[in-house]
Amino acid sequence: MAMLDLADKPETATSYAADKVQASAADPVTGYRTFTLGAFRFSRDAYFATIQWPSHGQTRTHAMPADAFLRAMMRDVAWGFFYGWVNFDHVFGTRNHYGKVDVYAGAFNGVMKEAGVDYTETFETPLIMATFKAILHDWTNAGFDPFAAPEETGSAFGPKHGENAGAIERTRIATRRMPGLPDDSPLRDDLPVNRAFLDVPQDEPTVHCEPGFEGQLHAFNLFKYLSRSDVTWNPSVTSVCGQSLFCPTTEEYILPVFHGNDRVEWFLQLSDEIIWDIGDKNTGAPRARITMRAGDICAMPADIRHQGYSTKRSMLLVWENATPNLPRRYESGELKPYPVDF
Amino acid sequence: MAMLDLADKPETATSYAADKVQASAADPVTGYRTFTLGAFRFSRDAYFATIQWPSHGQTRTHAMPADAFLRAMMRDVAWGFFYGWVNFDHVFGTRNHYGKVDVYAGAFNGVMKEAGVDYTETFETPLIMATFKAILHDWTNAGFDPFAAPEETGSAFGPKHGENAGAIERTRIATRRMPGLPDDSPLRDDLPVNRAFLDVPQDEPTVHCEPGFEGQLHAFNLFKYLSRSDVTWNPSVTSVCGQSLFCPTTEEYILPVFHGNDRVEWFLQLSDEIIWDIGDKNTGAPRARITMRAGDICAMPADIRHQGYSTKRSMLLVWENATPNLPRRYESGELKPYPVDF
Amino acid sequence: MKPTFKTHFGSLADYNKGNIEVTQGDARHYVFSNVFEVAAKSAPYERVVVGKNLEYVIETLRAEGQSPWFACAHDEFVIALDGEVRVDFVALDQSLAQVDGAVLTEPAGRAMGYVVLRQGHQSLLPAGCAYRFGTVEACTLILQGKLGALSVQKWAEICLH
Amino acid sequence: MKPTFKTHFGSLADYNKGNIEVTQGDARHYVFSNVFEVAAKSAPYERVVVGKNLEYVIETLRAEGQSPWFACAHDEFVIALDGEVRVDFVALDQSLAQVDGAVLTEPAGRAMGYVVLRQGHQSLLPAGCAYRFGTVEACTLILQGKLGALSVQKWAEICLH
Ligand SMILES: [Fe+3]
Ligand SMILES: [Fe+3]
Repeated sequence: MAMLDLADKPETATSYAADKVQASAADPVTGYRTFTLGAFRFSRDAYFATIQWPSHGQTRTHAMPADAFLRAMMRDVAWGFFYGWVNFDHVFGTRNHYGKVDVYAGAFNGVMKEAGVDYTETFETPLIMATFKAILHDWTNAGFDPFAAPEETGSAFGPKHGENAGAIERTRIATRRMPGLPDDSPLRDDLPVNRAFLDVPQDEPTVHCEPGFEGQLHAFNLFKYLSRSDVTWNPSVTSVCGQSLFCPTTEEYILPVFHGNDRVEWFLQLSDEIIWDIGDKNTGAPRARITMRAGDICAMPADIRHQGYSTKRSMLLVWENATPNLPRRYESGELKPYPVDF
Repeated sequence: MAMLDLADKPETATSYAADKVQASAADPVTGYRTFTLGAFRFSRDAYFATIQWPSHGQTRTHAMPADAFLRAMMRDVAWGFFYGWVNFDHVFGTRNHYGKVDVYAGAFNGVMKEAGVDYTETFETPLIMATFKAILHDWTNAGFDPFAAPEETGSAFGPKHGENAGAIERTRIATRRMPGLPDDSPLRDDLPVNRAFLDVPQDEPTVHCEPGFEGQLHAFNLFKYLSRSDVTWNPSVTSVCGQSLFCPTTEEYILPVFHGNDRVEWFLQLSDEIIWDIGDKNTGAPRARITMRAGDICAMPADIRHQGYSTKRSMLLVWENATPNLPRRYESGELKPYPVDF
Repeated sequence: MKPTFKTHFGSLADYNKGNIEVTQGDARHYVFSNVFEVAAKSAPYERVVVGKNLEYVIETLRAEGQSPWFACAHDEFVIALDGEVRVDFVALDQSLAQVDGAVLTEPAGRAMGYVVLRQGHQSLLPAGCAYRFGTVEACTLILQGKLGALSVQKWAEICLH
Repeated sequence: MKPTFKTHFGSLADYNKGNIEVTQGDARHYVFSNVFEVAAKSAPYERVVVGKNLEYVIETLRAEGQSPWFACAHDEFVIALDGEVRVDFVALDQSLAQVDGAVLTEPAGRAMGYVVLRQGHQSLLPAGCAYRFGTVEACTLILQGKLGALSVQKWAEICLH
């Protein structure tokens, strides 16, 4: 259903394309492997992840700090390539075609695109998923959790030392209707409350069912549930109304990607404050800066990319729409990029 | 003489404008003070430095991760605002007019400039120096050294805890001719060799003077001197030929600023490798990516901005030209932005 | 040093609306409102649409006193943002017409029970049931559902532009 | 884990030139060469300009055997990049014409002494003295000075474009 719910499926994807992952031997100095995916080459060293691609017979190169790269790739993998564009930064990213995925460099950077030094290649989802997971496993050192806020994890830098499969392999059970219902995703009562949410009440709603209606009413404490999230910038579904998905998440520091959606997405700020930098989806040129505080709700139009900043860990309700064929309907102009005319 | 040599003068500048620094009381939650400089407002919290400025009656806002902001501001202060433009990132920065300094937001960002949401204000050098130093002092926590490579220092994040005046107040003696000469800047024999340069030979050249010529010949081991640098991305002068200054420096991780020079600058890579991202000076649009390895030399034209990446700590010889009135000669078109026609 | 954090939730009486700094384009396209402000300025139990994605909506309601009975042919969900609300449920004897969104009803059927929600609590409003809200003190609800006959759209009034 | 670092210096025999990936503009504007490559392909003690900033230059020389005597009216500086070189100095009896850059000379005056530079060592070449280089094995020098009669500019030959 929702791309968000693919989070529990990569294992499968990895297993059936794992034999196709192209990896070098570990570098004798840094300890890291180099990976190739089509014409893309991915390498890392003590500080940087480096991406190379061909352009007009030349090799083009782009580097990102390894921590930023791993945080972005962790989201891309966990989200199953999500909706639309996952920009790791202003140069590199992926675009989901739901079954296939584009990997691009410079293709959504105004100047690089214009200069013709961009490159895009399309891969079957299982192959890119297996490759990205292999990169995550090889490049994530002991003590670094790419899902965690910087204040809550160690450094991603240095030569290869250990691994952190536990952080990378967190799996999630897809929500069908609402967490806590029978045969649905679990609540989070065994997870500890995050240090930034120690003041969030942990009481549960009263649910009283008349005889004969046992189990037909259901309620839970959503804020408690969110206060126990052990990851940042990683939405998960908490209610499903047809194709309408409430996907709340807890946010701290910087959203590791610039998300360019292929549909309209909405944000409802449940607690604290997030600042959003909004850029043009195709070129990255700045469009707006939006400050959202508790109770604020706004739309992310289908023609922008967005990156959020949250200093105090905050609760954000992301509202997605999983209606089939939306990308085509927005691209064709049938649907306007913004949701409401007034 | 060289802006580089102002490094030992900020103390003076600070002292005589220190009473003009506009600072709030410490925030009861974060512990940090908020500063104003003209119409600019600078605040920080656990993760971010936030800059605000007026535009068309609205307040515009820009945030940077606190570590990146402090690394950039440390360079701007240590370099005495350097030559030309010191871009903290794609939005905020300073431009040196040698006696006065512009502070700008968006003025050298193509889209923001075009949209008219940019702002520039000019300050007397002592006032901005005193303010920037006060910000550095208040916002730098114990354990964080803004001059150090990330692998060599602690985190900049969190609420205010302690300070690190020692790191910020490193002073440098200006070099008149060559370090180690009588009445000139000292060598670095008491500093330890950096962990990344442990294999650099520490021998000294043989200097034999005939009777009567004692002290007239002079040589030293430059690589040894550089191997003992305790800072990164901080050039210091090691030879002076008229207005021609050799300013070698050791580099690790990312140059914390995008430097846009008001003249031509040259780089000679002495060891290892640095990658330079080159952008248009006025808009920031990408121009080139230059890989420099030991022995490579190249010019940074006067119409670009540059930011370097060095994974292994490397030795870079920055070559500057302190000839008076160069900014005017380049701006007027008298001098071409690049140094050689061929 | 151990920081202590204060989590800021909004409420009808205490909210601090954010803002948009536009560089290019139209602030209207972000359809920016604040659910507490909307609830504060609306009639009790007016189902004001604050988010719309094709046929799907988020509505905000000021819960104040007793609401009428609502019923809906599909699942809806309610979250109490800033106070206590009781939701009573009735299992309807007759099945509802398959239309989007909630309708008003005079429920005929057996009482299923109730839930009491406080700040941050979320309840399922199951398809085919009638439900009504009741509060002692006014508070803010958000509902996830579909655009229906009771949905009130007054974007120009509520949104930044 | 304690990393061990290997510092890479270049040499006449072992250099690995970088490159330019141009997005907009002309690679020539970066005037990009490699001093070891230039020295390797030049005549011994040819003063090849690899950097020029108005009247100031960086020259690279292949030091090989004995050089002629040079003299200069202003300070110059030499750095040995990849091998051992001896520099002999003579205090000139007569003062030099105030021109930019080095000139060839047959020095008349008293020997001042010498320095022996190895990899990474830098020496002052004081104004008004004569100096000459001598090596057992060829190596690479860079000189900081001014453009003069002996400076050789062959940019198209040495630079990436
Ligand atoms: Fe998004
Ligand atoms: Fe520079």
